[in-house]
Amino acid sequence: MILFLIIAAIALATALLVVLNPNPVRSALFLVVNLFCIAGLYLLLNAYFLSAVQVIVYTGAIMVLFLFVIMLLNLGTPDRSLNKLKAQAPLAVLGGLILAGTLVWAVTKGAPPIALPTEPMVGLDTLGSPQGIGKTLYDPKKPWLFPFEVTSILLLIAVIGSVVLARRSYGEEASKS
Amino acid sequence: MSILTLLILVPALAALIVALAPQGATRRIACLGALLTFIASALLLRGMPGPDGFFEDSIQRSDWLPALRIQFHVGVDIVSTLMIVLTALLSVAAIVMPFKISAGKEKLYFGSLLLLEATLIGAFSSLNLVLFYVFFEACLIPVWFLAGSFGGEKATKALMKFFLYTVIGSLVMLSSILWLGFHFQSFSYIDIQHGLVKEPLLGQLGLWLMLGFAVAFAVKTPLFPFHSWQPETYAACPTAGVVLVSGAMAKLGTYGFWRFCIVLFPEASKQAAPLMIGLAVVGILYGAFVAAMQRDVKRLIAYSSISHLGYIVMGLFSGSTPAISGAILQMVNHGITVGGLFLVLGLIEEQTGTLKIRSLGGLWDRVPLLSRVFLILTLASVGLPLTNGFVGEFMILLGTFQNFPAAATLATTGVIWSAVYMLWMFQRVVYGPARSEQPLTDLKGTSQWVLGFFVVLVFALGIFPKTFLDLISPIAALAAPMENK
Amino acid sequence: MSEILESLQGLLAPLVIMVCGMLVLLLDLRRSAFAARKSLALACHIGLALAAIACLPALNVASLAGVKFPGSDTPVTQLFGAGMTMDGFSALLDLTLCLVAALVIGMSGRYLEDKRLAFGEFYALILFATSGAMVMTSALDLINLFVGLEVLSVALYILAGYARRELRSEESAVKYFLLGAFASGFLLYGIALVYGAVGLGAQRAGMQLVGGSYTNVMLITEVLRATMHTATPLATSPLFVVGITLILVGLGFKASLVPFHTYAPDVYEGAPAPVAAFMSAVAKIGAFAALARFLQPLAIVELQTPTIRHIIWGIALATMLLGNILAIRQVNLKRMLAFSSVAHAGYLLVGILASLTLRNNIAIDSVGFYLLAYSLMNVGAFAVIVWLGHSGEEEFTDIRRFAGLSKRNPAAAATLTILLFSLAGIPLTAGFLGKLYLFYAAVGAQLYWLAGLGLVISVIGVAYYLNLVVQMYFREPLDESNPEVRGGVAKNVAILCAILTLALGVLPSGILGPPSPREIDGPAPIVQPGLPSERVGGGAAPPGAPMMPR
Amino acid sequence: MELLPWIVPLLPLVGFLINALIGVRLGKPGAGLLATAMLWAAFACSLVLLGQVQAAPGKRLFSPEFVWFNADTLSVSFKLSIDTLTALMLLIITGVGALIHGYSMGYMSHEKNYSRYFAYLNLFVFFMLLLVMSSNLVGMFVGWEGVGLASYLLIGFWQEKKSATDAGKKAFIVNRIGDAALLIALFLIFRHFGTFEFYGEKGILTKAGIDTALGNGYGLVSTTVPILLFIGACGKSAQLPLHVWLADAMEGPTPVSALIHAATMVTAGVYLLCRTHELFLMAPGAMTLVAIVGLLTALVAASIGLAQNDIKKVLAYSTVSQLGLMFLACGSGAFGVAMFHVTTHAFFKALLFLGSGSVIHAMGGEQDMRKMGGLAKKLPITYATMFIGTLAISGIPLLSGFFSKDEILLNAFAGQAGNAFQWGLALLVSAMTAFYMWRMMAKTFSGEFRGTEEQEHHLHESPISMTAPLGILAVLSVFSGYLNPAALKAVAVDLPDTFGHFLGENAGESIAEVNHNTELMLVLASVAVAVGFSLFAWRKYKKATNGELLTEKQRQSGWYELAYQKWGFDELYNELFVRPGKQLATWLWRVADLRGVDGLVQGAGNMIGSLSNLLSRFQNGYVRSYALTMLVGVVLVILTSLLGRGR
Amino acid sequence: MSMADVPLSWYLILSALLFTTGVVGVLVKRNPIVIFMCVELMLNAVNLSLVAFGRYLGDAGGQMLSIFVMAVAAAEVAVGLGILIAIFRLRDNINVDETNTMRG
Repeated sequence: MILFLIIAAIALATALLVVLNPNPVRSALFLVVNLFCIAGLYLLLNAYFLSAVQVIVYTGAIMVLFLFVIMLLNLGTPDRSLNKLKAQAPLAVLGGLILAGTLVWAVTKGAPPIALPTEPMVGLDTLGSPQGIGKTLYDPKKPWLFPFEVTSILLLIAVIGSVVLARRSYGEEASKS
Repeated sequence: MSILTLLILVPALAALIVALAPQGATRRIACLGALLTFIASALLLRGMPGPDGFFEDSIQRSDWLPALRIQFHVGVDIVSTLMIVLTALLSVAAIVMPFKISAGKEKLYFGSLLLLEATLIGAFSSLNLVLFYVFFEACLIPVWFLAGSFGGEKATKALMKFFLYTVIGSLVMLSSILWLGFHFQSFSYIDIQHGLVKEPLLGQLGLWLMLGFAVAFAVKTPLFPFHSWQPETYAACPTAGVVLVSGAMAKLGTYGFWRFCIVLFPEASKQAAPLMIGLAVVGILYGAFVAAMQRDVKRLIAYSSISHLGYIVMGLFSGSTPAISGAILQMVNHGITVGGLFLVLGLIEEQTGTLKIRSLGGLWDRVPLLSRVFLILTLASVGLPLTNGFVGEFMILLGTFQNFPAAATLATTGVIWSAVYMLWMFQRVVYGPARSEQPLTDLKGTSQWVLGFFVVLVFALGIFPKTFLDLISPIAALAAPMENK
Repeated sequence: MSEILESLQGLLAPLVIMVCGMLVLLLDLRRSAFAARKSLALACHIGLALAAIACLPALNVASLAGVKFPGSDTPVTQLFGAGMTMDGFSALLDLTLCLVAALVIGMSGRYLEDKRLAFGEFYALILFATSGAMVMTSALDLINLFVGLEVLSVALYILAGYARRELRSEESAVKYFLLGAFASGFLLYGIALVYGAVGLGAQRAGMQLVGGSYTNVMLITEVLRATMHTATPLATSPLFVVGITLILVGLGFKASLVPFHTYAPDVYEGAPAPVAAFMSAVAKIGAFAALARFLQPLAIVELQTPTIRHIIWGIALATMLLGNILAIRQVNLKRMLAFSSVAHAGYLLVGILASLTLRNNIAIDSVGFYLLAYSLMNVGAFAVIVWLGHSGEEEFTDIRRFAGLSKRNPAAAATLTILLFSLAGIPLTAGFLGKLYLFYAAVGAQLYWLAGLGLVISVIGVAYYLNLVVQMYFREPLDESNPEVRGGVAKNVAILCAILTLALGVLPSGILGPPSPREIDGPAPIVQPGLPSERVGGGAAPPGAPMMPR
Repeated sequence: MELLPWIVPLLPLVGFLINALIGVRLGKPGAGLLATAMLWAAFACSLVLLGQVQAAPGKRLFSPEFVWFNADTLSVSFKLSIDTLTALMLLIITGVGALIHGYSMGYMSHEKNYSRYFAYLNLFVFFMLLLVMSSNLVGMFVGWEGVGLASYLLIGFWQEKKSATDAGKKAFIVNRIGDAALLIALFLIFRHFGTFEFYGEKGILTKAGIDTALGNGYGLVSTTVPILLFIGACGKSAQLPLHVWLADAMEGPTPVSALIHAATMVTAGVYLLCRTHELFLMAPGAMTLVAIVGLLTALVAASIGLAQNDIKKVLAYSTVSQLGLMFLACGSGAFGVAMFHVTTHAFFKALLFLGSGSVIHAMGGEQDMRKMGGLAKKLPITYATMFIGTLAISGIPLLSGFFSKDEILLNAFAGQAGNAFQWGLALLVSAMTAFYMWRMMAKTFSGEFRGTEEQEHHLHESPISMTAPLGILAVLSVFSGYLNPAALKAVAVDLPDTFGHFLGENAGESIAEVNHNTELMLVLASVAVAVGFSLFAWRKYKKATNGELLTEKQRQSGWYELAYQKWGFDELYNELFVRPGKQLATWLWRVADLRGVDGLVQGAGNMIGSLSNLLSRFQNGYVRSYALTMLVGVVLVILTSLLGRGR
Repeated sequence: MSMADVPLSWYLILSALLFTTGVVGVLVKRNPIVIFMCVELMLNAVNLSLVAFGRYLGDAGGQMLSIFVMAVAAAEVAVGLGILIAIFRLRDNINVDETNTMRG
């Protein structure tokens, strides 16, 4: 309980900081913290495998990639003078507040207090364990197999994409003939 | 395959051939196509009307769009037959008439005329509401291209207006069509007619559906407040095109009023009669007045036909059999008169290079025949007895007077105004001293024969209208329910 | 294992295309420029043809079995654990997708060469995107919908920015990407909420999941019906309502519905013409297929969730209006087509809305037909742009440059005119029949006002399409030069599209199939009380429904 | 031989067709001869018909009918019915017509459009015959419109002259005003009578018909209908306020004026009233209206006639005023008398017009009397005949005019709704008539010539083809009066009223009866006035060598000016109708149409255009504001869905 | 178990708030990379509620979905950053407030 509250607090705080502070690098770092917190919450929810993945993929890979690009393009803090849309921020906050209110109301009203299904604390085939994940993933009665395959295509596309977009001297080679 | 299908296909194919044929041959091909169609259309008149007035042998019904139960369903009764024959006749006249066409535009010119003929015949003969809509709208395109490519850049704005205006109207009609089609699970005119006889749509619903149709036709006719596209479009069109547009396409509006408003929704038509007749009367006087002040003969005739078509609409909605027969007869008459007038104007324009009233005059002795024909047609459109103009107008006014005396009285004063603007125009255009010295050539050869035929028709219809009325009257009696006012 | 094999052959089309895509990549490795292009294109075409053939058998499966659930008697083909299906609707759309892809690949060849862009990856991406859209068309489970959508979108992001030397192209890519990711965020949140809501609902109704998942459309329908008359019906649970709405938003972005359309004009204008053509058609097909399927559950509980229906009503109207009105002032053909595509999305949404009321397939069929017609005319129009473009200079999109085209290049003028008339919905073209079909369904669903307004609004459309025709036929040319340079395949593509448009418009019987059943009008009645209890018993669950009594 | 009635009108029609189609080939005298021959043939047939009518049962015979058009209850057919009234008109039309045709051959001999002229003339006669012979109102209306057309064509015969074409147009349009009223009358009649036929089963003019009509509520409109008919008559017969066209109509060739605008067409109105007198007798109100209008017209026209200098204008206005007297007679119920005056007037007015024609012919087209004078010696025959005509018209005893006019005066005094006042005014009219006629004679024939040299040199008596008709007409205008010499009763010479007897029922018998002394008084009075004023004018003007009585200064005086300016009717109408009408029309076109009706259409388009520009502001190309738009959309959508979710 | 009585709704609220934060971030930030990070924030919020739901329903679906979300996110990042680099190559600035050559 307390644990949850603490983590939640940190998560919110970091999230806000990501938005609030002007410097991209700092935002990135705050995001990392935030992601860690979420990984922690996963643990609280018995999603061990997932929290591991969270840490490895997100914090490990994605965020590093972010930082890399930021450094590569060495983006500093954009100067205020360039801000062409003055009314943007207040409107955004307003809209955000309304949205938040609505969502919170919806989830509180919609989610009745229900008891947690009891299950062994740490077992081999609990939902959260790698085995559990694997079993469900390949269960032919379940729909997960197909999207899993399709995701491979998605990643392939991503590879092609980054190659096509980021490789410097591509066109020249293409047009020799 | 019904003869109607031929009537639609022949001009369409002719148009196609024209498009592909070498420049030189176009006129001959077009004439051939038009003449064939005319002869074939004349055969329609032999048709034997069935119980609901449609000629059995003309009906053809074959699937077109089964998913929506839309069929290629054509068939004619005497009214549509008359309209088709009129269309074919005017097309022949417009195509055979030896107008000079600016080089390189022959294909477009003859092609559009033939396409227009095909689509008009299609519209007059369709018995499927969607099919009707298709032709009703398709006939815009040739007119549009015709006017656009001859009217030049300045006309484009007017054309846009013309097209959009008509399309708005027909889309409103389309919503009515869709409702009917869904309600009766069929788009066939005959089915819907029977359905409506079984369970008439009374009250607001029927009224709205009827008005949905009425809007489209009011624009096409055009009825008073919906006319502002017309004069400019006429002005932009090459005169031969106007022959068809005003002579035949405008009739699509009045024909539609008859076929889809009066016959399908007798009750609603009765409810709406005061409105429609009111508009018609305003149009009659308004058109006449505005016509009087025009400086261009083409526009003058354009406004005058607003006035004349007003009479027809008034008669159709008056709900008395004489008026309705008169109106149907008058559709033919107006087609012939105004068609002939525009042919004459075309010749004059070709001779003098203008239709500005100010710069015309002194034609009487220089082109005697042409002027005489012009005079006869003018008198016909003034509605002089023994010309075709009179009988229809008289029956319309007489019939309308029985149900709507005030309106008829106002409309009757129209005979004064028509005399005013037509005779004034004629005096300024034909009489007086010659404005210019360039030599003019009078009617001869083809043009002589064509116009001669028109003159014969003017008197034939004026003296022996009975022949047609006997055919029409049983159909006109369809509107009998409105009789008991 | 066997069921997986069945599933595989049941869902051959997208798989064939994915494989084909990979092959193309491999072939591309031995890059010897020009020669390669032809062979690659050939490979793509073969692959697409095979996929198309693979769709054919499903064509005569009563369309939308599984969506028109309950109502249609034909059982649902469930593949991959009820995650996917294959029926007439998806088959028709898959065919359309193959056709579009083939056309785009055809027209893009010389374009890429002129712009000195690699075609191997291009073709592959086109194919992958197509497969993604196919996944969307036959997804029964939200997860598949999501993954398919991402495959499609990510590929499109890349394609939009494919012309790497042009700022516009990159700019459009950035906009498309950022907003796309933003939108998919909403979509995901919606999926999450629906997942939770359905799960809770199922538990309350005392159902237990053995197959499928809580994001399966059939299951959602089941639960909706089961809880319909309980104290807390799913249909009104805030979680579910918000969830569905957010899904609507996410798909609405891809379908470029107002107010989620804003990216469309910029992206279309910036992206290379063939890509613009591709995305205008494919993204719409995918999105509307998904909308058609995943809004269906609402059909059975319409009285309990009327607002969603009102929202769709409003969005449809706004989309038709805004799209048409904004298109008027455009001087850039691509941009104009973009706005017009927004407007067309509005018309399509009318069909979707009608499908929530009508008991038979008319509405859904109309949507399918309209998507086909729309893809043809739009792709054709873009093909004309490609056809007329000079190499070196920028694309031939400024409307003023079309002045007097009829004299300089009659063929192009005529082709474009036919396509424009079709877009405007002038009779004897596919566009007209499509509109007729849609609005017929709408009237059948008693959406009189929407239908009437839509018809009248479409007049604005006529205005700007015709304006272009006026330019080509009635205006004097700025210069006498005949703009045709690239021509080649693009030319044939454009002409082919025009011909198909006319053919569909004049003799549509082939595609539109047999008359639909007669008893159709009126909204679908709500399921009788008492039914749910049986459902809970589960005995009456239809064949293949992933339910079992506890 | 029952086709005979049809032959009468068809003869001139045939003449018209031949002349119209191949007239040019017939050449100069040919065309004219043909036309004239047709008329004489028609005259002969008419005589035969006359005999048949006398013999026929009920003094009326019908031609076979030809159904023109029909729709359920409505059936209109061409059918001729001849009774004595018709027969009389037939004789006048064909007889006088034939004479004038003959005359024209001489008069128009130098005209290049010779055949067209005779074609028109025949056409006119055809329609005029149709008008008087038709057995129903529609057929009559056809003739009615037809003669209007013919007069339009003939007035504008010299189409190079704008004044001529203007006059033609004016005539047609003014007539059309009457025609419109007539049409409405027709509709009303059909509404209540259910037929257009005059006689036969339920005919309009039959007792049975009128009774059924009264059954259908004809009572409500029993006054309206006659008034409408009368308005129609006003148009045709140039009565106030529609008289303005007749004077201008003098632009046409003089024989035309004689035939159409004096002898026949203009009397169609009177014919209409007599034909439908049954309806009029039912409406006393209408009768008084007719009487008043007739009297006023007579006065006004006569007064105008006093001051005109154009010889044809004088005759034109005298025609108008004479017609006025005829309507006065109708109004006072003496339809027979009116017809009697129609007859006599046809003779002497035709005579006078032809005479003036021969004068103008001699003067080489000059019509202004101030340029004439002393022509008596040069044109003896013309002079003699016109002298007789003038005697007749000014009511000198024992000539035709005397008898007919006397009858009218009598009825004005003692007829239905007649009184001394009416009589007095009528007497005044005849006084003025006598005056201006003799003024004309004097100015034209006496004194010495005031024209140019070569005019004088050119003067000559007209050819026989022109003088012969003059002679015949002169004879007629002397003796036609003895058809009804009622006036002689005053001096106890009682000759039979052949005329009234002849017409019988067809012109409602209502000859006023007064005691012998009063009658004598009245006759004497009118004789005195006629003779007195004639002599007065004649001697005055004989003395005035310059042909003028009044000095310039006197001519400025109001009354003369008023009369000279024709009471300013034309100007008034211009101010009242023509100019405002043109303004209205221009306004309708320029403002109402182009700005109003069309403006709305254009406005709608522009509105959408500006809306488009406005909305495009939001399409500002910034990712973040696009995202904002999306967010707004999301919020709206979610809120609505939550708020509106059922239950 | 101490966390046993943490109601489901708390997780949902937390994720809702995180999600909104992300949304607002997208709207107010001008650096596309940061904007994109905010999108990632949104996705994670979604994942959180998915897992929470799954846990309380005793259903594996939640975790499955979130796995796919991660995969997709990874793919998007790769492509997105690629695009940003490409545009940076064309002009040394990726400030979204300056990328509006196309509008209207």
